[in-house]
Amino acid sequence: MMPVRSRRRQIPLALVLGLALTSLFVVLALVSFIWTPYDVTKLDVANRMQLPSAAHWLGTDNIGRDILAMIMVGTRTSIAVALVAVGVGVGLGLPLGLLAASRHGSLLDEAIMRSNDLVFAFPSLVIAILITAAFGPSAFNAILAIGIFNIPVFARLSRSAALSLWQLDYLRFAQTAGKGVARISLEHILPNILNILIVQMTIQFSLGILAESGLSYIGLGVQPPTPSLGRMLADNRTLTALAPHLTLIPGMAIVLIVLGLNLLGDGLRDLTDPKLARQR
Amino acid sequence: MRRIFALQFPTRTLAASLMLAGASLGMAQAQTSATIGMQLEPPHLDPTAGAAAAIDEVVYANVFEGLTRYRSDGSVAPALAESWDISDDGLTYTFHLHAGVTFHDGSALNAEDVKFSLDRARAEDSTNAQKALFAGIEAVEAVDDTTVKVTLSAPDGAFVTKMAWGDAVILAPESVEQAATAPVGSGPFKFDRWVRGDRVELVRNPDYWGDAVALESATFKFISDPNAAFAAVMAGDIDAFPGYPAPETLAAFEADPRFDVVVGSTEGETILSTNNKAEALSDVRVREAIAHAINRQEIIDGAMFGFGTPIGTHFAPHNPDYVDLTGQSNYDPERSKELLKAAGYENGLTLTLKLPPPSYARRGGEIVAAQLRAVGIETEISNLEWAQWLEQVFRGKDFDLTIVSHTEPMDINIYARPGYYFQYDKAEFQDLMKALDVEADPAKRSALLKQAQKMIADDYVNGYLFQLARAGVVNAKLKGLWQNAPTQANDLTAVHWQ
Amino acid sequence: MSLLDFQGLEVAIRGQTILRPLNFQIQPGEIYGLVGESGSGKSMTALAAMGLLPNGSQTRGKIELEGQDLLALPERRMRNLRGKALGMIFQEPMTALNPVQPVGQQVAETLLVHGVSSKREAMDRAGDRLERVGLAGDKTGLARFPHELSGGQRQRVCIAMAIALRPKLLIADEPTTALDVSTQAQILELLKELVEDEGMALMLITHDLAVVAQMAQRVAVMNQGEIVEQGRTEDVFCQQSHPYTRRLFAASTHKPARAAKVEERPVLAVEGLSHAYPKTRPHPFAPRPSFQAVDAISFQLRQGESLGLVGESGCGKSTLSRLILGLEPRQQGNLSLDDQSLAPGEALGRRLRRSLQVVFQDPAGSFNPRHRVERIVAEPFHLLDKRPSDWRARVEKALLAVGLSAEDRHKFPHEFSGGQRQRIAIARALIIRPKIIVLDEAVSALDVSIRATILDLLADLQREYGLAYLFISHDLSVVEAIADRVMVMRAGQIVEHGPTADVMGNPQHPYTRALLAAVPRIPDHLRPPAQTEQSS
Amino acid sequence: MLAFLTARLLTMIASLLVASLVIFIMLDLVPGDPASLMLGLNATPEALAALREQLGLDGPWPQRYLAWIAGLLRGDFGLSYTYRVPVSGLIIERLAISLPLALYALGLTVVIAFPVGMIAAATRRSWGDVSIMGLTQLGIAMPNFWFAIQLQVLFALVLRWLPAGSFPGWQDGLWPALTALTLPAIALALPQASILARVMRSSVLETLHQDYMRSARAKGLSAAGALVKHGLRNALIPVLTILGLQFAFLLAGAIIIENVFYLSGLGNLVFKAISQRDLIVVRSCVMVLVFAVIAVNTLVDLTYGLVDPRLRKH
Repeated sequence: MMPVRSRRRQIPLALVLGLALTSLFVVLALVSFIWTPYDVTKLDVANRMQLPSAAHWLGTDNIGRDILAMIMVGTRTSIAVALVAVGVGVGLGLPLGLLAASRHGSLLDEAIMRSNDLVFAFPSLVIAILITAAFGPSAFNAILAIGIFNIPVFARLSRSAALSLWQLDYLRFAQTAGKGVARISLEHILPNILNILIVQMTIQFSLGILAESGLSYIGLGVQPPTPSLGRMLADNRTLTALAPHLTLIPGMAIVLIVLGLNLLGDGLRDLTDPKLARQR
Repeated sequence: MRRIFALQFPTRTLAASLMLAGASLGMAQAQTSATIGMQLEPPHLDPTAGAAAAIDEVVYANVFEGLTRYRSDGSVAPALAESWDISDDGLTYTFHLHAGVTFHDGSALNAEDVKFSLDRARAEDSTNAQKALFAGIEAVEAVDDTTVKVTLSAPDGAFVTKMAWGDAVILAPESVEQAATAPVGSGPFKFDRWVRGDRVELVRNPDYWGDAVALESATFKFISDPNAAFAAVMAGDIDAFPGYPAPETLAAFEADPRFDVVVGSTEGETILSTNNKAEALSDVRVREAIAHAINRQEIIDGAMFGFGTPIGTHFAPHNPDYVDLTGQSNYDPERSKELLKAAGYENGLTLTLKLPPPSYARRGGEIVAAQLRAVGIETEISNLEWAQWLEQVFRGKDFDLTIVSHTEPMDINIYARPGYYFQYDKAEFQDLMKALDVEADPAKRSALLKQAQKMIADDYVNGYLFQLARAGVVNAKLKGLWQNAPTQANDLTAVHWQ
Repeated sequence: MSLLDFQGLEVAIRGQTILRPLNFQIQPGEIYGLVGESGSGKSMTALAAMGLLPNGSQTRGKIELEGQDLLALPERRMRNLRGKALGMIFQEPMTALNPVQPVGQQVAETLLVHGVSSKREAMDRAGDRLERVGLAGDKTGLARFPHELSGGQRQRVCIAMAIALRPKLLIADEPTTALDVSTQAQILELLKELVEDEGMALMLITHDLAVVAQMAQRVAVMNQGEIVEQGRTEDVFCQQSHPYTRRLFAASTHKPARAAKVEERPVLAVEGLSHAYPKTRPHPFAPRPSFQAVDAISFQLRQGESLGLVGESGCGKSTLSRLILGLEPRQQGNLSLDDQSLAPGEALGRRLRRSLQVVFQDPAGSFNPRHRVERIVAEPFHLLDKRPSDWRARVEKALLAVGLSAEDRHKFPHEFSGGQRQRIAIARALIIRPKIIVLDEAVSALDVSIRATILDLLADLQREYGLAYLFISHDLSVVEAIADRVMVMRAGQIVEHGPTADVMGNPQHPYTRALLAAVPRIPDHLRPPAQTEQSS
Repeated sequence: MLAFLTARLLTMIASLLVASLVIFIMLDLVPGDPASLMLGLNATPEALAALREQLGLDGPWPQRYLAWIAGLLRGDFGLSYTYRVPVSGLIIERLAISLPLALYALGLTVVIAFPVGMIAAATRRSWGDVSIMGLTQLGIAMPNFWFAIQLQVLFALVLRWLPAGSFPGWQDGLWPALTALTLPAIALALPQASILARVMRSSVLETLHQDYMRSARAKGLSAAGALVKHGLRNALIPVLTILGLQFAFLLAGAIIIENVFYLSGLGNLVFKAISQRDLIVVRSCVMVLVFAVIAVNTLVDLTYGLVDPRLRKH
């Protein structure tokens, strides 16, 4: 005899954990607008590389800045960069994908998809380095470099999702009701692909945070004095063996944010797509 | 919070295990070769066709030799030229070369090669990065195989020193084409191979004309990432890292008996370069305000972890003619604020601060920015690569402030060039330098140099931060490397294992 | 002793009862029909016998195979019986085969799993079995992949797989539902032959009474997890002692009472309509070949009339419907709608579209799941210049007209059953009072009892509003029930066209004749006297 | 099949042409003069002009583009501005490190991801599955360079099991070369393996629900037998796509990892070349990387044909 399972729809554990972690960091980032334990630009060379203490909860970095304050503001920076980069990807990729799907099989569709493939074929990190080499390292260029590679992701995703919807009868009906392609895309397709878009957005968002940290690590991301989690790693990387907390703390912060977002994405997918939830 | 204290343990265990491992590592070492770490890889190996310090750091005194050479204390000694005579009017230098010197390919090095090298460097289409060194030469004549006569257009007290530069080494006309990729020189080491991006290998030149060297072979290994440099030295992959890029980790090496930490001076005056033609900065009060806003010791501690000597003018402190002017621009934020107020900037001032890649600039820049902010000057920092820095700052003069180390020796004369990137244009100073150029009397030269130092300090041309220290980590058993860096070189001629 | 004996079988999945105590026996060599509508539990019964119930199922009672209780067997021993003593084939031949393995191997695997022969021998026997089910059993036949076969051929492979070891019982779960009628007839014939030749028993699960009538010696009627009636086929069919059985019978032979007035004036006329699809090039520089999906079709649809269009899958009927609906630009041929003629390529304007609406097959895919019924039904108002101010009242009225309540307009489509959803679709098509409704397989996905009510509704609406229907279906019996005239389509062409009674009663074209012959019917001797009267 | 091959090949060539144009134009827009970088702070304008001419930096761009393409077709990638040696030699030298590293990491990825993904799928919703999936989430969330530094400190500096970096070359034998690449390969592979294991798991789960799995069970196969004999090959199709993308990523994306372990791979070459404005090297390297990605994608497409007979026809 097999055990009987309850039929109650469970809220995925991943969702709860992901939401908790994500909101923790979002709150940290938001609080940093009005309060940080210390001014992030305040140096205190005499008290540098301190271990966590009552005065500095997470210690101080190699030029004596408060690590907690830097984590708070750095989280804010990382989130902002990743958010805008995802925005760029969705803002351009989604319309392109919808357009391609609505003209499925046309030359336009082909052109959009081929250019997507082409962007995918370029090594993203190299292009990011080139962009910053051309225009100088800055938050804006980091966003640009990360955002460009988000465009084909969303274009492809929204195209394939929209294509499968275009097979459905209610879209055919909308056409017989005299509605144009643009209107159908907005009224019928967009709301129905929103859930997978949101899931992909959380994934790209977390990838954006990782990418920003990577770019900042090689000095091409957000510029000082604005703290970013990646630059904290870069600034203190030589001290990994000597004062491990200097890189462990920002490193763990990145891991936790990305983990939170990935879990959130997974949880959302399970919640919005019961078919997948059963399999997972 | 408790948890994070536990993170400290790896540090202690690390130090302990490193000590244990040290002994066995020393045993395994092949005692006739040495691996020297360098942060930057040379783009090519022809010192007469490029400015990159890394070229000289590999080939100077090892592969290539000039008529004269620097010694580690900064003095100039004979090299290929055994001796030289100077005519009374100071215009004609007659160099007497060592007899029997051969290039690595076996061909003889004679006066014709010297003439060729000097003529090539000063030719119209020369790509020599320091062409100015040769500007004063009017003619070069090979008198016989071992005698070269150089005629100058005007007396030049520093001519023998100029010939000691890496840019003035002697090459043979038949091998000059390959100097960039497979250099053929006359030095104690022969070029063996270059694994690009990784290392250059040299082997002993058995036919060397001078004193034989102890090392049979030497490898220069290029590691740009400071963290990787740390790991490589710690792991014993590198025997010596003379220009060690991570001063913050030197404490760990000092505590470890396997290593010696060598701190010497360099010719690198690290300055907060100021665009003297920029709107606000053309006002000497603003420049003085900046000077007083800077806490040099904090920068040295914060950016260089204590390695560096404060300077108050553009001159190396180890030079006998150095004048300590640091007191004139002491840390005095209150004075800064007054000066700014007087200049009309009591409500603040925003300046750009463009930083090239080295850590003294990047880290120092953050600290300088914080110090300036404390007196009411906001800075917009942008980190630039060297290429961008050259484009925007050096050539484009599109900057307010930048931090850079001027590593050429005795380069105070750059203040006499009105078109130089910091755009200091003062006739008196230019006259001073002209006088210096033609002055051969050491006492008078010294007086002129001191006057020049004071003049630029009085004008607060740039913010003078510190003399770049040359901190190196060396295997405790490896001896004979230079402590100081009067010129950019890793002279291996005296290096040996204990 | 019976071959398979269900003794009080009960199944619950995650606490929900699926099967109530079932008791029935299958004798060796007989064909036993299990008939019922969707959700009646007939597939679960089969899976229970195979020991393949989904995870989380609880069983009670016994299923004895020659006296051995299958439910009590450990999985290892059960595995030995599957494929060897019990074979099973499923409804979807398109997906029931591994797409990446040649069919020969898949058949041979049944033999190999049970270790009854070497690899070589297994392939030989797989060839024999494939030949036995009517497929080439030679080397090329064995090496073919499922995608190279038609649906009917794939079902034959499935059968070959199931009978490779000559099981004592073959369970066939809706084996022909996904197939065209002519293929269905062949597969049923094959199954019948196999039972006779191999001496095995067949448990035939189907929703189609006519199929059972033709095939089974004994039959059980299932409803909501229960067997409501069982016995010899003649007894069950003729006596119909249980009310559910009677309802099922009535529905499956139901003909709606139709009394619409057919006017002479055509509301839709099609003249020489043709359409070709491009195919992929055989090589990059070759000219692009094309496939003629619709080939010079002409017909007229008059006001108040029901015109049936029948054809098997791939005959071009859905392309035709797309062309008429303006979902695909017309390449050739004129379309005139409401006395206005449109040249090829000319699009239907909003005004013309008002007279033409559509109801599709899939009740699940017909609605935007995020819209409420109110918004769904109101969508065709887009064709008017402005949404009428009393649009809510009109939506309510349309819902009432199709037998739903006014309150239903606040619900979402997933809150309705399949039949109710089809009513919503009809309400939506009705709302702007079109002249024509295209019913594209509109009742094909529905159970017979629901289908009957929808057909009645359609007939009522036609009478009330004077609608013209273009009724597209693969199912001859449905078309027969509702259409005044019928067109038979094959390979893009109309092969026969005429009044329904003429075409059905006296088919001229050989294809029509073959088609009619293949449709399973309940023989007259299996009909109760009362029912014969009722249907005439 | 032949038609399919030629079509794929033509698409590939067209993509490469477009890519080359994009690369060329993009790099032409990058400011920074290699000549002035090489000659430094005190260079005279004449010296700069002389060097610029020597390097072939003058002339209209279409002419330079065509010259470049013509060179590429002949296998002549030009001379590096800074190193003054043929670019092709530089790239080949670097590929001798990057390619083995990428393959090593890819091998590790597969070796870890396949069994882990399958075990997780087979035991889905068990504690084993949940913890495996949790770990893969962690693996994905870690910045790989940060992870690399931790690995380096632990295994090279503290435990001294493996070298901290550098690559001795292949001439000293396989073993030293492999040990040198082990830490970087692990650092590269772990996040990728985490991704692949998740794909593997969901792909296997997807096939578990297919009708043919039920058919297989009805034949008498056990659940595990059906999974291995029928599920795996079908599950492999999405996995292959990801694997192709990952190989391309590993080849080009190792820049930061190469920095940490001071390996002079292809990424390192590009990175340095960009900062030195050795654009001829950058151009060719990017072209090689794009070629690799497109070639791998084409290869993956062709492999589909092997795995999935449905695609063989077209």
